[in-house]
Amino acid sequence: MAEYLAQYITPPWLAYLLVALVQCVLLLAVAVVVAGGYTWVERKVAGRVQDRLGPTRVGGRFGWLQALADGLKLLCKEDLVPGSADAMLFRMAPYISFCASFSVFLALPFADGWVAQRLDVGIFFILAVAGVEVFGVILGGYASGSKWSLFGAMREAAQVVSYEVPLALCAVIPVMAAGTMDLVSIGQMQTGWLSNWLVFHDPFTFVTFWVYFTCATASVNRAPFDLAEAESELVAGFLTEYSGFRWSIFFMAEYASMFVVSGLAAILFCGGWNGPLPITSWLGLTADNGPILAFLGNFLGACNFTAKACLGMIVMVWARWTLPRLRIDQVMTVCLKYCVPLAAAMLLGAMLWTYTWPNGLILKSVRLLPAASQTPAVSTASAPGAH
Amino acid sequence: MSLLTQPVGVAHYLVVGAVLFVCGVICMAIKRNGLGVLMGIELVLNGANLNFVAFASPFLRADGANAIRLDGHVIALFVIVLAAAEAAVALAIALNYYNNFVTIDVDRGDELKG
Amino acid sequence: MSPNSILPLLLGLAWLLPLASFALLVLVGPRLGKHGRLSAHVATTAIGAGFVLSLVALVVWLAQPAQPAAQHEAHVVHAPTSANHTTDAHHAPAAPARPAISGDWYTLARFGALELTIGYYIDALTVTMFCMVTLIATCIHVYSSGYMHEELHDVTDPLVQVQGKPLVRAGRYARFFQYLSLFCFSMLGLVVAGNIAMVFVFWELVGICSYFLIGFYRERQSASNAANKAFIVNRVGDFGMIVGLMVIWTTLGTFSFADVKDAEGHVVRPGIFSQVRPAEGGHALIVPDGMVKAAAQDEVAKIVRATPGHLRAVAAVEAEVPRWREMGYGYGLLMLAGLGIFCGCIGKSAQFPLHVWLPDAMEGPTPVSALIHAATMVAAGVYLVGRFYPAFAPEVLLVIAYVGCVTLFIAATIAITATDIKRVLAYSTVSQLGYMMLALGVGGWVAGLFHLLTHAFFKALLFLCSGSVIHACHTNEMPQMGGLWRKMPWTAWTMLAGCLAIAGAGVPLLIGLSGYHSKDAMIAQMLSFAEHNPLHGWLFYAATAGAGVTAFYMFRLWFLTFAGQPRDKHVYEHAHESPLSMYGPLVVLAVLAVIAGKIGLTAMLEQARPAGISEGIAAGRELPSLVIPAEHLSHDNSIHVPATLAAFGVALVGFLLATAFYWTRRLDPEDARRQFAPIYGFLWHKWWFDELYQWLFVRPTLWLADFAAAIDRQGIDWLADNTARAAKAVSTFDDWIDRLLVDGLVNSTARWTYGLGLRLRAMQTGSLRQYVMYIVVGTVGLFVLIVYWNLAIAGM
Amino acid sequence: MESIHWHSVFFLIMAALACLLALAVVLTSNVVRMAFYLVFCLAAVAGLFFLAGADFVGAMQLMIYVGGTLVLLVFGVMLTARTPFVSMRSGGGQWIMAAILGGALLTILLQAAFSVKDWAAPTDPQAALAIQQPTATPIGMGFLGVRVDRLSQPDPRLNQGMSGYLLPFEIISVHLVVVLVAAAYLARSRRRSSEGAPR
Repeated sequence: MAEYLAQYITPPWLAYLLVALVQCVLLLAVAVVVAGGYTWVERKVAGRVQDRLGPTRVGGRFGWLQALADGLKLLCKEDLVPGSADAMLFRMAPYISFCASFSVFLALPFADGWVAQRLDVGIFFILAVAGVEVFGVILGGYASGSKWSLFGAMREAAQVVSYEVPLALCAVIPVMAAGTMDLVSIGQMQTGWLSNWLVFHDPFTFVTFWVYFTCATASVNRAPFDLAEAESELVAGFLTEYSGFRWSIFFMAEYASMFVVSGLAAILFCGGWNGPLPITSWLGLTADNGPILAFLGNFLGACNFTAKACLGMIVMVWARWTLPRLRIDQVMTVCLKYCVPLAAAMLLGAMLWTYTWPNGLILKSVRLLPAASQTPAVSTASAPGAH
Repeated sequence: MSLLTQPVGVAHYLVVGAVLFVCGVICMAIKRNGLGVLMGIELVLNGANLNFVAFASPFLRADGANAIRLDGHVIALFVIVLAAAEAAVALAIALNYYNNFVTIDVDRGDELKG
Repeated sequence: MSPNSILPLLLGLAWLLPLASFALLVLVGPRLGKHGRLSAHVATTAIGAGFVLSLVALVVWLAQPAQPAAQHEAHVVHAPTSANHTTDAHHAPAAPARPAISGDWYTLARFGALELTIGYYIDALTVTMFCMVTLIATCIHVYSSGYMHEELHDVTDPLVQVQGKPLVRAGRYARFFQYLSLFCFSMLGLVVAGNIAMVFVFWELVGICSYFLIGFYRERQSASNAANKAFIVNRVGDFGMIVGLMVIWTTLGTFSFADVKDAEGHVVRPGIFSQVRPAEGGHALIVPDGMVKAAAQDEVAKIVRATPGHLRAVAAVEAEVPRWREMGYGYGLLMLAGLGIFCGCIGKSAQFPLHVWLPDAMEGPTPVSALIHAATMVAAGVYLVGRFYPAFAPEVLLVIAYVGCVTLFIAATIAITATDIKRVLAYSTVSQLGYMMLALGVGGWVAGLFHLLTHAFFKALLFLCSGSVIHACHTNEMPQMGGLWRKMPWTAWTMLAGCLAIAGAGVPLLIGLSGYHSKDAMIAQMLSFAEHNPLHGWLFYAATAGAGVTAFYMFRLWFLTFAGQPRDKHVYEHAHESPLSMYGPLVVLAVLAVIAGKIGLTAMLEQARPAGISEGIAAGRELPSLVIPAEHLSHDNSIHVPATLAAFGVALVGFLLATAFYWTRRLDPEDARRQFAPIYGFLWHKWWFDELYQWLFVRPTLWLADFAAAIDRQGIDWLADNTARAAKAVSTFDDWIDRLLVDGLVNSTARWTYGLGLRLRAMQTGSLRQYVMYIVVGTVGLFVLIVYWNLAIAGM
Repeated sequence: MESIHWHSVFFLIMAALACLLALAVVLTSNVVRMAFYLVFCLAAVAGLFFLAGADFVGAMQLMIYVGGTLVLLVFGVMLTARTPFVSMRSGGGQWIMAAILGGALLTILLQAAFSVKDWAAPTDPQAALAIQQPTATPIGMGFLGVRVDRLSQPDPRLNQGMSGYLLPFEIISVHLVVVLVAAAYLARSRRRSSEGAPR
């Protein structure tokens, strides 16, 4: 798109800048909307799970505008900094978290080519940057000068550093099956039927998917792994001293992270923007039929992807209101005694499987579309979003 | 400023690496906090890593064919990994130190001085 | 088991039991019972068991079946010609010829051909001696357990003054029995020994034991002097014995008495006896090949030089040996060997001129005197002469006879004047030993050893009786005694039996006490010898006269001690009969002293008679006229009857004189003493022997020692001192160099290193951050150095 | 007017960030802030890696350093700080000494950096803008023992050494395992042994 604009706008860097700004705003919007929407979704789901209604007043019968009202309320709150806090770090911490979460969106493809910056090591980048988020949490907890915060931060540090290991191991398995770390390529590989999804690539990836989702839940501090903000023990953990806008930024970061890990699960295991059925190819919405149709196809794909990610988030919410919180030692036990060995075993198994049947056992034979056999690397040059 | 219009070379990266390195050394030399010393070490390692990566790039130098290419990357990777291991061990040592001295001040650890 | 295997076992056990007792007493003696009282039981049990074992051995010996005459017994006298000996043979079991049992228990060491072994040589003589020694030793042990009871507690010795007060010392009861056990072990070892080297070893052990026992009261100057005297005088004799041993070893190549045989019975190496009296020559005395070759070594060298080839030279030499023997080569060596061995016997048996130690040895406790001077130690000399008899040349035998004769006369005369009761007995012993030597020297092998045995019994008896008297009177001096028979009848009557025995009392030609039989046999042999060698006839007369003197002094002793009126009331009042443990052995020994002549000892000894001497000994080379008659010739009535009558008569005269002097007091001893004052003085001073030796040997020796000491101090010490001083000076200089230069160098290096280390130590501040600084400084310095180095290279 | 060289611009931004944050690490005495500055310094260095075409290394830097190592460090800071925001100040003399030495070292390094002419800049101004080649796959192949980037080695003698990094990779893997086990052992609680009586 930037190259396209550069033909009309001088100097060319202005075009690049413009494009970058547009993409940033779009992504920011996604992140904020996702966060806002999900505060409402979470309340509604919680209400249903607990056999009550949830928000009903603001914005009509379903309380549509509850999230907006919450946001306004938070913006209006006084920005407090405790006297014993390290003021600079205290103020910086939420932004670090949010920056990290937001930066992840840079490499997250929403559809074929719909990605702010396509990276050769996309999955790797996402995992790396997502790991930085925890740094904000820790700093915030530490800088608050409160023991509840400090405890929460320490729990966060221990938990996240531990869960990064199985998470990365689980991410490696589909990467190995796909043969690339480029998320766009991975998504393209799963074009077609449901059977092309990597979660059905072999038994090991199937198991890995569940392990991945567990670890992802833990790494974004969602219940039942939300030890860092365990309100029944630590008041609110690292969030104790935060209020108003900074508090909401932490929350946005958390919801963004949830979206990212769910989206990552969708891309790595569940076909990304490719549906269970090859609807776009049935409708002819492919790059072969011109940019407009391709754009429409991609739009459908983006919706598909968002839906999958949201489904993942809803599952997380569901789990939160269903399962009791674990103790910290149980959290670590789940990670070190179950997830890590399981992930390692799956890695080994997937490796052997791939080594034994490099072209897949049965799934390849039932592929319906010749386009699916296209090598991923070729399509990178002409991404549909580039016109 | 010519730098805004001229391409940068290995030397520029080396300058940054040198600054990081020297900062790390000074950090090691004057921080009394043991973890500060560790951070100085990380800085030193990063300065060195920067040099490796710079030497690896064939586009940053006049004689691109002489770039060490992937070797630099691999060595940088090794350094990063070993730095992580070193950090783990150093942290363990620091914790033991703290258990024994009830402080992390490295100046207190001079019981074996001559 | 055959006697050949069981006899060594029995006798070896009997021999080693006292050693076990000794070892036990050495280790735990003083702790056995209160003050070591049980040590007496231990020692007595050991020697008593030895006696039982010896008796068993005797039974085994007598019961063994007759064997075909072997190398050793060529001629056995079965039919004594005299009536006396017919009766003897009646009592004695008719024992056929039996060879000696010889062998080795243990080989100590082997140096080339020299083999030192613990061996045994068992014949009838050995067995008899074992019985005799163990019996007497048992009696003496029992006796000692009573006699030495003073040693059970602290002893006050009035004879030793320490700072004006009598010495008080701890009792040595256990130690006494420990010595006794060792002594018995030594004596039995000597008797059982199978080779001359082992004999020598135990010979010396006996000597050292006698040294210990004579010096038992070592705090007394006289006792320690006597012990030293006994030991040193014995050394003189032993020197001769060593010479004899060297001659035997170098010429015969063996120490063993009997042939050394291998398992099949083949002779591996001929013993001394079979070399000197080979069986193929009818056991006639010949000079062994070894001695001939040794004496003719110049001739041998000539032949060897002239004959090429080792084997041929050996054959040539062997061929020449008979001719050389005819020429007389080697006879001197044979005589030298015999004289050497006899020298040892002179020392041990206190023969003239080495008799001086024995009377002084009376300083020891009386049981010791009995044991040493009656039964065992002095008997060892006679025993060795008897044992080594086959190897003595006739000339040597003549020397033995003369020495014995002189000894018996001198000792008998000295005994007349002695007043110390034990000294009288001591000289009597010397005299009797002279008798035995004389008898052996004139060919009376059985007679001499027979007298050895009987004398052992009655002399032990006499000594123990005297000990009993001394125990009762606390004095040795006979003039202070008298009339004691009323106070101590057991002692008196047993001692009378001993006196009668030694004097040779009996019914002439019919029966008598033990001394009568043995002395009778000896005198008869002397008469026989005198008839064959008129030149040496005075030996017989001296001996006969000696018999009279013997009777005189023995009864003088008895009368002075027991008969008449008490001369010292104080002594008499305190006298008392000894306990049963003391007079019990007296009775046993008295019985033996009475009957020992008739219990078959001669028959027993006849079994052991060395081969080749029963028919007399042929004349030697140096004294061709000398004839040593066969012993059985003396049993002929023509010799036996006159000898018996002469001896008995002379003894009777002696007895009557003693009676007249000391009992009936018809003659006044004082009168006689005045009348024969010079002779009395001469005898009283023991023929001036001690003084003579003092002048002849002791003084020059001391003078020589002083001279040597002076040379040592003036010359050698000066030399040594100055050498040492010079060495010290050199070493001082060395030390100075060492300290100044070497140590200085080392020390300064060390100090420098140490100082440097001290200074460098400050560098290790323990401050981590400072080390970082050092690293940076080092890096910068290195860089600068390299830059300048490059510049320098570029500049060049 | 020469066109702006965007690579240089981003380099300058990142380099300035890195240097300033490194200086901030040195100058601040609050250890938590040090960690904070260090994170961004290292992130800036990761950006420099991206700029130098080492995107895999850059991602690695972010993931391991920023996400792992520094979290560990902050963890350590939390465990060892007796009071919040602990600071241990060093004496002025030490600062001066360190500054002098650091200056000397920096001088040497800068002198070395500019001592080679070929290192100064590429001759072609557009060279740095060339399409970045992917590095993840070649690095992976290198770890497995195949040097795909050196298949056409101009010097045949060097071909023999082109066996890749399989062995170092394995060694470092094992090394990591050992180090982690050892670190866990070192840092473990000693409470059990101090209680005395076993079981």
